[in-house]
Amino acid sequence: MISYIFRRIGSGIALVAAASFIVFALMLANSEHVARNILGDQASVEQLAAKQAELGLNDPMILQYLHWLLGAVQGDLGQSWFNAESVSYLLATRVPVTLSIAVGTVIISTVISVVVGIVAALYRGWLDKLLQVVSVAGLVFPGFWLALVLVVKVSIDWGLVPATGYTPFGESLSGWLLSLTLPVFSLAIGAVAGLSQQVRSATIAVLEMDYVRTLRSRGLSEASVLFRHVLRNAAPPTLTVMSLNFIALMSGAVMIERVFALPGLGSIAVDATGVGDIPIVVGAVVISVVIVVIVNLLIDLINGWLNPKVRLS
Amino acid sequence: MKAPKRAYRVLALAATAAIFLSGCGGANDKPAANPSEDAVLTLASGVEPQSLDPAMSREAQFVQYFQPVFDTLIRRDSNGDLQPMLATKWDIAKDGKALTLTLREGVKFTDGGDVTAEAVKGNLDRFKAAGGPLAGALGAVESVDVLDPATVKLNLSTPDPALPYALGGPSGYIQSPANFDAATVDTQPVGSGPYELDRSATTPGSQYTFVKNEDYWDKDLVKFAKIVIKPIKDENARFNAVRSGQADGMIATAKTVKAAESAGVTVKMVPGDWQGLTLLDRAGKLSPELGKVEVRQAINYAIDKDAILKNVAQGFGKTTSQVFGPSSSAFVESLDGAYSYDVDKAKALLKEAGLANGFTLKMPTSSDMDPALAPAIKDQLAKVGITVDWVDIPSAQYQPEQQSGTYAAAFTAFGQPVVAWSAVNSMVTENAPWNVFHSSTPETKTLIADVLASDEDAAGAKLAELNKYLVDNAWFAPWYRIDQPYFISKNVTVTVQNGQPVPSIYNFAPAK
Amino acid sequence: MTQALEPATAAPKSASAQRQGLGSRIASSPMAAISLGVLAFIVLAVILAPLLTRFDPSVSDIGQALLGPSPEHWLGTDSAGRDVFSRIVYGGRITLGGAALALIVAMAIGVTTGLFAGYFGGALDSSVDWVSNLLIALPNIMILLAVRAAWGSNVWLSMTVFGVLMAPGFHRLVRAIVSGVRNELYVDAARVSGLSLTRILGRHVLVAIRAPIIIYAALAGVVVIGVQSGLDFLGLGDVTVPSWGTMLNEALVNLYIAPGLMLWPGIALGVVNAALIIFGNSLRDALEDRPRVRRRSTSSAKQSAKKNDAVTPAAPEPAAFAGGQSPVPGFDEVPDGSVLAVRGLRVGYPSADGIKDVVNGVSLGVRRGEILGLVGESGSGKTQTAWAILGLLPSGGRVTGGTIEIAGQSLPGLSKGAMRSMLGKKVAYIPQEPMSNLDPSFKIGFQLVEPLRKQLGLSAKDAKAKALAMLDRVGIADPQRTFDSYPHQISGGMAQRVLIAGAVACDPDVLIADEPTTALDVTVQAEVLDLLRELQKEKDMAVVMVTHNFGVVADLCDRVAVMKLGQIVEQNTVEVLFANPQHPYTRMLLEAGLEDKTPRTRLLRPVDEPLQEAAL
Amino acid sequence: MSAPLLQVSNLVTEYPVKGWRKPPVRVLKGINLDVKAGETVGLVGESGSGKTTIGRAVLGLAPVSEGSITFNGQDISHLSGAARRQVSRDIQVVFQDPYTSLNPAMTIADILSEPLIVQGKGKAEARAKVAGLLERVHLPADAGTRLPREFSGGQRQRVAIARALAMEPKLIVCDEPVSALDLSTQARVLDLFLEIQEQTGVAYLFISHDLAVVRHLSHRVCVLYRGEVMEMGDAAEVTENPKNDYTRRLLMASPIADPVRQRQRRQERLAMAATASTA
Repeated sequence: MISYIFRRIGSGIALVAAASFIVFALMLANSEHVARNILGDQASVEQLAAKQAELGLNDPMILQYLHWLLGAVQGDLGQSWFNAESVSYLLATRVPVTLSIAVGTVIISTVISVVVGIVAALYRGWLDKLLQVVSVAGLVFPGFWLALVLVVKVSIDWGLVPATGYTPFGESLSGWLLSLTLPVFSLAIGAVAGLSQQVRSATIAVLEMDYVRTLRSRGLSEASVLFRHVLRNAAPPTLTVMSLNFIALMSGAVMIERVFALPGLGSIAVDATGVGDIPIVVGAVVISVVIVVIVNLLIDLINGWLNPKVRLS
Repeated sequence: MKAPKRAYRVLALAATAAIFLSGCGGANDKPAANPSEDAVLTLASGVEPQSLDPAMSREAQFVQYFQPVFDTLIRRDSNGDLQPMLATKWDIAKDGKALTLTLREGVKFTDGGDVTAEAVKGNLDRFKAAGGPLAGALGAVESVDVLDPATVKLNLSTPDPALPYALGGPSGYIQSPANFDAATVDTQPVGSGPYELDRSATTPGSQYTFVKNEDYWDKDLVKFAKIVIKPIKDENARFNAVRSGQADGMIATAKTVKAAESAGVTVKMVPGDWQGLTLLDRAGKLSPELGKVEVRQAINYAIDKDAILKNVAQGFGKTTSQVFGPSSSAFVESLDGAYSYDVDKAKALLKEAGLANGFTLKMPTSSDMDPALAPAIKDQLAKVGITVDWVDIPSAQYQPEQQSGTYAAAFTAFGQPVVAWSAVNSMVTENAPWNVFHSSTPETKTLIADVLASDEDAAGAKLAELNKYLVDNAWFAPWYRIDQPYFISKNVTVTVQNGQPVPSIYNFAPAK
Repeated sequence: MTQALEPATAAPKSASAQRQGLGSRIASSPMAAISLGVLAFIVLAVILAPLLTRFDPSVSDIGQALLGPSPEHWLGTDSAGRDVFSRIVYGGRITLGGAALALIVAMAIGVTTGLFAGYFGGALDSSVDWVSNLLIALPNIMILLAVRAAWGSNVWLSMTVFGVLMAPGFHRLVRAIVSGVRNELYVDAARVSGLSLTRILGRHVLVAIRAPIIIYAALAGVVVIGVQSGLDFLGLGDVTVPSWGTMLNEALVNLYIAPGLMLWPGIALGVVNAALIIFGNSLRDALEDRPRVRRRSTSSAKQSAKKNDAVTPAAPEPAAFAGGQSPVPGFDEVPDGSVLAVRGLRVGYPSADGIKDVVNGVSLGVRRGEILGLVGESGSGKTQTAWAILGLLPSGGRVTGGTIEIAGQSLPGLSKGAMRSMLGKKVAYIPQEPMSNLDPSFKIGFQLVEPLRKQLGLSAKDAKAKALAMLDRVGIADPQRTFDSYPHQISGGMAQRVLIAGAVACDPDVLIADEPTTALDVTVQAEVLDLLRELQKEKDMAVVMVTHNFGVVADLCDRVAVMKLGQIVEQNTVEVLFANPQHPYTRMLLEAGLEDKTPRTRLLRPVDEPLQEAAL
Repeated sequence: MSAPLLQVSNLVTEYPVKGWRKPPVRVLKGINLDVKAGETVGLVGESGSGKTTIGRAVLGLAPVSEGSITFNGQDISHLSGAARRQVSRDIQVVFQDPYTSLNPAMTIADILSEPLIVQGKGKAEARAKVAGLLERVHLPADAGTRLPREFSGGQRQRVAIARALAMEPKLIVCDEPVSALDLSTQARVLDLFLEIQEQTGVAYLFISHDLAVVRHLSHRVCVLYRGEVMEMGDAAEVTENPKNDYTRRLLMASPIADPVRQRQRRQERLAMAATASTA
């Protein structure tokens, strides 16, 4: 078990190194305007050259990467080129936002999907069809479109929740919840569509298992069969979808972040990629890969716990 | 939408349960007890500062992040006229090669230090040496002398008519010299301004909080207990913030004005950018066709400015053919109409230039441009025989690409500085950053020299002459000056700032 | 953009589910056919754009901006005075073409690597897996933007890159199926036939993954379109080409002066997305929801044919003797004092032509201390009868007639709760295949204790003691160890003992044993039969023993009923029936046995043979 | 006496176990057996005895770790690629599970003609041969146009037999070919095996867990237990008077379809078990 975790962490570190190198190389492929972007349109040619040299952009690519790597292994992700803050600090302010959205979306969509999926699996028939139609509808409307509509109705017309911005958890619990409500909801609708189908399929598959009949033959209540046995066995594939949803949200929520002006990882990464803030981009990639590796490891451990047959030795 | 509103709310409340109850009272329905005592000004900004170090600061929208903390040497009032601030008096030497500032006495930095001539010199020297975005603003300053604790003298290598105005902006921000070498110089600014940055309530990229400086020397400039600035890049999100009462002010575009008015948001207008094409390669280095004055004039005639003004700028603006604004001394009213939409004339001019069959012009475009602009320009230039080849540039690279010498012409939007020289220095002089191909003619050289040699009054005439020359020779193809909208909520009042797209901090006041 | 795709969602349960041509499967699902038709129509319209539109999508006339729909501009004009209809049609070329490109790239890479990694496994598999983990972990949007920053805005380039980023999805899907198919016997058969590797991969393996790939591609298409138009919408695409995303971006800029611009590109995206999703879902449903012939693992193949009647009946094995002979008198006798009495039982399943009965008026009865054998071949309805007695018919199936009485309690019409309280206590069940009848996720002890607490109301401690005692009683050497084991940690014979312990734990009056020894080795079978005999004596239970094995009947049963096509054709005591079978079917079954036959001689008269089986 | 058609000598098969330095699992522990031309050798044993592995090793589907397999004088233990494909002309297989041994997506005709085409027969020739094959296994000629799912288990097994016959092999490995079939169907398929052997003189390596089936079909029988040969000899001898304890246990454990004799057998078995446990 311990050695398995260590092996996974080792492989995760290799992933981070490879990912950071790929992104570094991509970003350096067009770094000619970085100095101009930093100094603005009024800067002189000399100023630009000085800046270029200062950032080390004249060094060979591999040297720049190694320089970054040297810092990174010591826990120093460097300094943003476009912001006076350290990369670690900037990302540290962003990660809670993105995690709040991603975790919130995953939780909400999972709760809804489990209910919807199980109801559909149990009752089939027209109810099943209806739920399928609803879940298809959830995918038809892009999340950002939904968000645009929701913000006008719910925030502006009805004034129920804030229209923009993020309130940190530490500042106000209710503020935090309120600021997440709409973004999470607009993301969750799309996620529910896919996930509820998954739960439905998995539940149907488990319900058809022989052992379910045998458990029922022992007089177990339907609730016990469903919530203890069926759910647990249907969980692993569902968890995998959840983790993929989560991974997608690490940078994929950027449109929603834009609509709600949420200072998340996605929007800082998009902005940084645009202007060429390499330390931020690479840092953001490192953070999200690390989170992905951790999430995958957790999911695998949970799956192992749920399914003793694949339990890792 | 009116009748069922209540029903919606009830339904929504019932459906969304208790968590909303605690947070329901927004900023909008809470009347401020005593506006001047604990009023909060919340601004939604379209930009985010890279650093709070004055040496790294920029003009325009960025000033709102610096003005709370830093006093400038000279203050630009809302008309753009210069008023005393840290400097009570400024004198320009007869030959224009020196500027002497007399400093206000008894002003203290928030860290307790005094604002002295030494401190001012330190700031000016540092600003020039740091190589920040606007280091060029002090390009003419050769050295700074401290004449006495309250007097500094700036020695110039060449006259700089824009210098006093510049000292009302970033190059005039004075921070505490104790902060020069601090590790936190970028993040924890220390000045003598009306507010101080509250770092604990500040998150880069999301919120900057400034609290009142209790000991500020000019109580009239401190109208709020707190100023919060939120960088929100997306205009819709900014608009939503203002509409829902989460922000009191925002920069906007013409296309949102109607919606703002119907949402009960106050719309203010200030003369803004001139927009149009900059014919960068008037020397014909990259595109020989643009080297011909007839071609550049043809481009000026070919664009239906009224149609674009109406559709893109929603009619908020005025068509023009010159790059200088009405408040600058170079402005010549008659030049606004120098080129009117005339396809035949444009065709004739092209024929004259030997380009009856037209030519192809490669220009950059990006998503920052209004989506209607590129097709409209392509369409209108096509009508006179010029084929536009648009190259999509990621928006962050758009401006650097324009300045990189890859394109002979580009769509541009430039501010119209109150001081004409600033525009000249930015676009016309041989090494101006926006004179990408370093175009220069004997006429421009002479006129520029004349401007610098003249005193303030005479310079105006020379600048107008230069303006006329640029229009006649079609260095640019301006279409119109826009009116820049700024939205404010009911909680505040504001006076727009001439020559600046967003109002200065001093211009805001709590609504009575 | 935030949709993640999981191969498992799209993949059918097994490759062997694919027993039908792809085309016919699509045709058989109206939803799939309609959505495919809509997609084809849109693709055709987009390809034929120049014929359908009168305007160049990028030629503008700013004087004609934001016009409403008119005979000239069917959908009006946009903010630059361009014709919205032609932009929609031409925009489809970019949006759909880009999506198609990404999918093709993703498929080309993912299917190839999945095919080889799945087939060969080993180091190739693990290295490809590492790369695919890398691609999954990379934040897609950032990579696309970095590529755009590095090489400029180009929808084809970015969609190619996105295709690479999406390849792991296809890789995993294909790999999972192929590594399953690799072990399919027909692939082994192909290898033995001397087929080359490429031929095996191309003809046998690829065919199995075709439908899942199409389903996955349809859903992946939605994601690609979402990402592409999302990026365009944010202004992160190429603004010089018309796409539905750039149209949305334009609409966003003009949100407050011309909100209607959102409409058409929104509808176009919605229709395509809906068509893709519905196509994918209905194709998947067509794969999953068909009456399924269960897939068997190699080890459990022995009982596979018998299992056929455990499922909604497929075509039953044609009886060797044509029906028509009436049942032997006494076939429907229910002995007096039967603790289980079934009279005229009918079980039906919905089919295309209404309810189809698979059990057709079965009557039987068992007294306390008696064992009734219920014998028949696959499709005879014996298992359906057993399940009907337990009230545990699979979904769709129901009792359509007749009565069931257990210990004086009449079952059909009993409430669910009352039925549940009967189960385990009055009537219990021993299933056929031990391994698949234990929940793999729970320890054996838990699975025994749970019903004891529920049905007997025992405390946790008492229930555990009782469970351990039961394990000991069924002959398990180390009860505590088995109690603490997971099902996969014990042997099949042991698992069957556990299931027997579970069934008799609450001292039921009636025990329904559905082929309890079929999956076991013959030596284990003998032991389990011994155990059943002892327990039956000890607890004085009435037992219904469902089996196809006359040897088992002879060993264990007091009476025997022979079932054929949902009916009992003959019923008698074992001694009489074996000595003097009356019904031709019974005789045929006994004759087909190998006992007392001269080795290496024909078992059946050859004359009538081809005729019967040829009747497909 | 002529050399046997198939000679398995000291066959050992091991599978690697996942994990660092774990010893491999030894599934076959030195198997010796032979099959003569035209002969049926029955392999009987319970699950885990290794009987299927022997068949797969002969077919080249399982690794030969030690020992050798000789066919027709040629060592085929480690053939691969083209050489193996050459041998496949002579060694064919009928698998256990009629539901998964036929590719569900191919028509019967395609399934049957595929190996022929691979071996270089023309399309028309292959098609013609398919009709003959179907006839030989007593399936109607129009069966070729259908898909496997349209057939019952017994019919599919006939198709599988036809496929094996297509190559006119000298040896067919029959891996539990009737264990998934109903009793009556099993009887017909067993008859078919016999009939084909009479007609073609093919040899069978017949693998089954059912002693009765093996006895009925085989000339000689080989009893396996945990990867080792317990007993090998004449079919009647081994199945009626087993010398080996395990074989005897196996024999006694399988119930007879006759209540009276089965009661006897049960008594004997219980008595035997009692002596075994006291011994």
